[in-house]
Amino acid sequence: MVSGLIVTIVGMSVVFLFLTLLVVTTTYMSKIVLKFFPEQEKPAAPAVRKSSADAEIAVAIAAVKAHTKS
Amino acid sequence: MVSGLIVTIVGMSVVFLFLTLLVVTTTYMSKIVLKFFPEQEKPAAPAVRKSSADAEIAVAIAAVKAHTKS
Amino acid sequence: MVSGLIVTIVGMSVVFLFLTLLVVTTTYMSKIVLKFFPEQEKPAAPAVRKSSADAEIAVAIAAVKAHTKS
Amino acid sequence: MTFGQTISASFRELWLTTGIFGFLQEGGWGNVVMIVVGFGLLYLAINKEFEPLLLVPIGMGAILSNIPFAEIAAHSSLHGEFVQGALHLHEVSGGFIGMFYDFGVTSGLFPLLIFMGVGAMTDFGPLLANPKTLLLGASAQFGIFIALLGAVALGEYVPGITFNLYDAASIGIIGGADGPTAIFVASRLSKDLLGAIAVAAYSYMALVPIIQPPIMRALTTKEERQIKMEQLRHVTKTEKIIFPLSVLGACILLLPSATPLLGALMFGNLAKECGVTDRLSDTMQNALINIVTIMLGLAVGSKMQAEQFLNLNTLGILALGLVAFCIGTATGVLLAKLMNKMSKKHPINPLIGSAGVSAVPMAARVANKVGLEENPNNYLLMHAMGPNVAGVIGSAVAAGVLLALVPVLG
Amino acid sequence: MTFGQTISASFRELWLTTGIFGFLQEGGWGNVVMIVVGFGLLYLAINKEFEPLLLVPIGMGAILSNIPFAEIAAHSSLHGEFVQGALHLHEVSGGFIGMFYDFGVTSGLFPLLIFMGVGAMTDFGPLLANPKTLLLGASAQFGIFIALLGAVALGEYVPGITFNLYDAASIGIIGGADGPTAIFVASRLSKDLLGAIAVAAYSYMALVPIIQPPIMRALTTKEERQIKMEQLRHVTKTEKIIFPLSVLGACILLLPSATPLLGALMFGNLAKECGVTDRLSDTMQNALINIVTIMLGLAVGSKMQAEQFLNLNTLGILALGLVAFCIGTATGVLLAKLMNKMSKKHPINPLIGSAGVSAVPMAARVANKVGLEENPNNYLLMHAMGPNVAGVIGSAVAAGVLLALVPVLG
Amino acid sequence: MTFGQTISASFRELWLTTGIFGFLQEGGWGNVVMIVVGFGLLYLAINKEFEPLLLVPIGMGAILSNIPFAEIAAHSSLHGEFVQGALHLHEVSGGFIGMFYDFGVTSGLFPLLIFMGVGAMTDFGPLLANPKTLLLGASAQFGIFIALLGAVALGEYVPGITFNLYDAASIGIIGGADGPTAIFVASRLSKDLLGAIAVAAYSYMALVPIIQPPIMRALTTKEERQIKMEQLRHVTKTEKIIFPLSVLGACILLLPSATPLLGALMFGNLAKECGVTDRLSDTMQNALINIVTIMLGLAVGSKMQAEQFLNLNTLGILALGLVAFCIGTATGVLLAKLMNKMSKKHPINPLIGSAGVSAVPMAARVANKVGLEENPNNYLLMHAMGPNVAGVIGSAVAAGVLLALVPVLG
Ligand code: NA
Ligand code: NA
Ligand code: NA
Repeated sequence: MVSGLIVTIVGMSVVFLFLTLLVVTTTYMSKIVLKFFPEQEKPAAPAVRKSSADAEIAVAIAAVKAHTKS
Repeated sequence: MVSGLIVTIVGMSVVFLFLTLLVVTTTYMSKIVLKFFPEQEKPAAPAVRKSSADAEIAVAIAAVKAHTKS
Repeated sequence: MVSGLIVTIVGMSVVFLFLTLLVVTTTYMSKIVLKFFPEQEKPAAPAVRKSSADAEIAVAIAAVKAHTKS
Repeated sequence: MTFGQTISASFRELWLTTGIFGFLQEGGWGNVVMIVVGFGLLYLAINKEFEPLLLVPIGMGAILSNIPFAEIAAHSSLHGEFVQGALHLHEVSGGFIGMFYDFGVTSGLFPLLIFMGVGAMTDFGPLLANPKTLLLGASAQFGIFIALLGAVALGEYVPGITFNLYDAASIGIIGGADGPTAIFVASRLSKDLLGAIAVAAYSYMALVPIIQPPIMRALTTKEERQIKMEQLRHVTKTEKIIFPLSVLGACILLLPSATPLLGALMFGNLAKECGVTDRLSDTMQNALINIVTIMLGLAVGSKMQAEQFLNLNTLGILALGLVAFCIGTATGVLLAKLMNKMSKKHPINPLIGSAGVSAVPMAARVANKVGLEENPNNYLLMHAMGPNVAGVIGSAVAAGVLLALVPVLG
Repeated sequence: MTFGQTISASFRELWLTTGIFGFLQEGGWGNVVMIVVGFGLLYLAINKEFEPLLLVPIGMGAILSNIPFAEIAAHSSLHGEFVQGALHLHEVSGGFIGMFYDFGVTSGLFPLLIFMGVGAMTDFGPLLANPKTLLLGASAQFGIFIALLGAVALGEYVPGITFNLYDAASIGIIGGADGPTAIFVASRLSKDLLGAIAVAAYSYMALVPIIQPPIMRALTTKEERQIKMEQLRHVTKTEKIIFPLSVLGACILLLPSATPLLGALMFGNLAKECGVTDRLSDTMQNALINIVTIMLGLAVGSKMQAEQFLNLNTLGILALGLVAFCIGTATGVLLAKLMNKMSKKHPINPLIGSAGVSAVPMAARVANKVGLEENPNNYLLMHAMGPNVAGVIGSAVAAGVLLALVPVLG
Repeated sequence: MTFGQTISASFRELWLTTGIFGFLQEGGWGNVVMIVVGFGLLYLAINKEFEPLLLVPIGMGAILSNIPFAEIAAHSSLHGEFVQGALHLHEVSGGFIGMFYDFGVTSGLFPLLIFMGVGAMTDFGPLLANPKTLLLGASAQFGIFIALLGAVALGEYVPGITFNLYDAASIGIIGGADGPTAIFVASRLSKDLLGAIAVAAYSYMALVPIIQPPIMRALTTKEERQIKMEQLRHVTKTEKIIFPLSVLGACILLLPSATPLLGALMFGNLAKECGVTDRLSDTMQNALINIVTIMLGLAVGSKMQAEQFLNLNTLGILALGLVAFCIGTATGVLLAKLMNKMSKKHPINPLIGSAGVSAVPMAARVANKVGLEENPNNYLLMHAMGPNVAGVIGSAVAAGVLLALVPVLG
């Protein structure tokens, strides 16, 4: 019973400490990011292109196919 | 050779008994279902929505995205 | 050091021999194929149908569904 | 023996392998009960749509594993020659569900792969827009520890219930409302209870729309439920990339025992958010998580074997799991009320506190629905997603503490 | 040695690792033959489109496993330290196809996962609309047992052929016209014949359009082939959900030895029909079954190793497999004729009896095609799907009987 | 102890499990460094898009594996009872990344599955249209052997560097510019260096656009870079089907030690080209390769553990890997120049020689880009794809020689 109580007290303390720490770090992280790395006006471009390697493979293959089929 | 014959006789008997049993149970199952759980007139709705959890996730994410991007 | 040199000499020789052999066989293979198995004028058909088993399953299922839903 | 006698002897041999004969042996009734329970889970999953993605495989696992003589959940055996420093394999035997259990569950692998997929499906945006809601995800973990205390008490004072601290911790984690976390912790601390714990965790997650609303209404006033929250700000891609890394960093520094869970979650999330590994993120969210869900569900169901399941302990687990859910919901709501009272500038609708138990995204939807009942224009869904995903982090942290502390104290 | 001598010594060493050198050693000609057979399978799969999804991996497995010195099909070894109650792994070695075989085939895992996917692809609707066709799926299993008898006879009376009852049962199951069932049974009863049995099963399944029509025509009159069947009734979703569960229930009560196969099949089917686990059903039908098909095909091909394959037994298996297919087709058609005579109210076109051998959906298409030849407006496809999927159940039941009975009698 | 004392004792126990405490222990600084390196790899992968599909999992693997006390990369252990000829499993333990490493990397399985997927994504058409370019794929392998010589020299003459012939071969293969080949060879010959070798291989592959152009420009004249090549002829489907089989055939006859790699590659390619196994080819290219990429990346990253990584050897590997890349690029270009001089009829732009190092398709794109700088109408991409895929074959052949020869000589 005693060890159960200990786990409870220590456990909830750690949970709250840890998540409070995350609140603080996340808040500061966001501030820093928004200040120093504000999002560009047009973030559409990176959303369109998928993983670069894929894209390149696709390009290469498409080019090759287009050619060999002509 | 004898054991082969035994396996054959016992085996085909069981196969026919089992599938005959299935004929009977399936026939009765269908009768009961058609009598007590007839299909509703418009079963289109359930066909459209996929697994509910998925749908909810999709809704939630879509809502969030729609918002955070605005 | 000596074994390193040996590996290098033997290794590069084999790489060149092997790929030279491939140049030769590939060239002849292509010549034979182009002579005896020239591509038909309309190779579009096989590109459309996917793996035949799939297609058959799809056909069968579609037919069944079309029917049972009517 | 004549030929006719041999034939009838063969039929008798066959009769000795039937399920009916098996059920009539000692303990066979337990298998019947568990098979019925398995069919019951299928009914709930399919007809009531209670977490079907998990309960269909779990129910099927329970059915298949309780079939007499079929040995579908038999442990794996590796057959071969033992020589100095090696086992040369000839053959692997065992039931197919038993193999999933041995290689995927006892090792902790499957819950972690699920968490990877969950990470790849999670959007931490609402949490980043309102980081305070992390605290709601902390508060809702009270349910875990209250249930743990209850389990210790039951184990000490109720005859027929045998929970020790390891078991109590595994039972408590049901209150985390997070299936993979519960399975991961139970597989580490209390394997024998795994089946009952997993079933309780997923059942109550499925019952969230029934369990939570009365508690939410009882603890809040009409005015509180009508509170309108400020629109969430836009969150940049950079923040979304840095967040999983910073959570992982904090976890490395302070709580390594939670890093398998949070590491897998944040790896999946990073793969999704970084924008250059869409192939991997797509696979984590689809093929990989689905394959593992099938195997994990069957394996968890296979732990619903009569001898291990049909006893007072299981009843205790089901009761405590419900308690844990209710308390987690309540403490989530109560902290939200408190936060609302302390900071007047940014009003918080206390209903979103209930989403802190996790059960993503069901709990957030419930908060939204209860809110709409009072004010049809007050959409809380996005606001509730913050505490909802915070609850996942919160229960992983709680799991980390339990994994670190229980072996020392127990 | 001078440097030049060392160089040429190295080339000599390299020569000792070439395939040409390997083929010239004792028994090396067998590897050459099997590699040629492997290329032959690829030719049939690609050019003739004989079950390419299986024969391409099987052919490639046969080729790769017969390469001298490459050890691609070598059994796995687990290297590490043995301590009290545990093996601490350092390393796993073995050929990659050998690993697939050890972990996926000897354990029975891969055929069951395939069956899960097959279940998720199967529509039992036509069977439910006309349950009598289940009997056609029973009748077509005569092929299994006649071939079994033939194998016992060959084993007793033909020198050089060594079939015992275990082998005979595994050979007979080729007549089930169902690849995974054949592999599952052979991996349980007669591992050494696995390669030949799997190859025979898939080859004859691929040859269904050639093997069946003459038999079908010989056993039916023109009038019978022109019989038009009533349109199948609509089957409700509820029936489709209950059917897999009721088959599983019957199998639990009467034939637990068939529950791994039928349980996997019906789990997959339930996941498809229940409508709330589409994610899982999609994965079973695609990523999972494809991955397993690749690995299973390679592993089956790896059993086509010269020593085990190039003998009279293989010839016997190929001959008996063909016999089993022909007899199964014939008995399916004959029972359909009988049923047609007995019930005048609901006419049955005897051609659909041939679909009872399984080989889904090829056999149903063949029935359809032969029917169209006589009456261009008589589409039998849907009617033939009933016996076709019944044949899958029928051969799983036959497999269950064999798995239960042969170890007792053999 | 009072209750308060017990509580603070528990906090102290928890402190002993924190990462901070772990980092302060002996050798803990090394873990810090490697975690920072891991974050650095994530930065390069995400911000600079250096091979993100591999470097994100590798970076995450490096981070997770260096967390104190978390044991995420711990080797697997199989727990159970040893009886005559069998190990009856009860439990599998170990870190989840450790399991990927044990079962997928030490066995060589994962790189082969990746190669299967690469094969299913590769179009050998440009190579078939111009088979001479195979020689460029041979020439670019000089980098492998020069680096091997360098590694042997470093191992002999530089104190603190301990490379033997096995290590040297594994290091040299970095010059093959082919991740799975490098991992396969290193896992066979030199497991301890696996992490550094894989990281070097993928890093330099990512740096191809930076490393290659200066070398290409230095070795060619402006006129050479402007050479326009003839349009590639159309390649028939039959040629594309026969090509993988003929490469495999040659490899079987002459170099069985390369057949695991080339067999997997050509199996994947055949599945793609044969046109009747699209299901399998789709899965190889997507679900299967992605799942394996995730697991392989994490497992490779887990070999970046402080003790094994932070030493002079790693520096040597990074330096030699760069040398290998540069030399491979140079020898590729030089042979292309030579070929251009010898055959006036079919002009060859020497820039495409650089693509012979593999690094598909990046190196081909680089050749294309450098060509466009001189002549904006000269598209070399398709021409460079020939040597590019030839480079994959070339390094697999070189790997085969090393695997056959090094154990004899080392
Ligand atoms: Na939670
Ligand atoms: Na059958
Ligand atoms: Na290369």
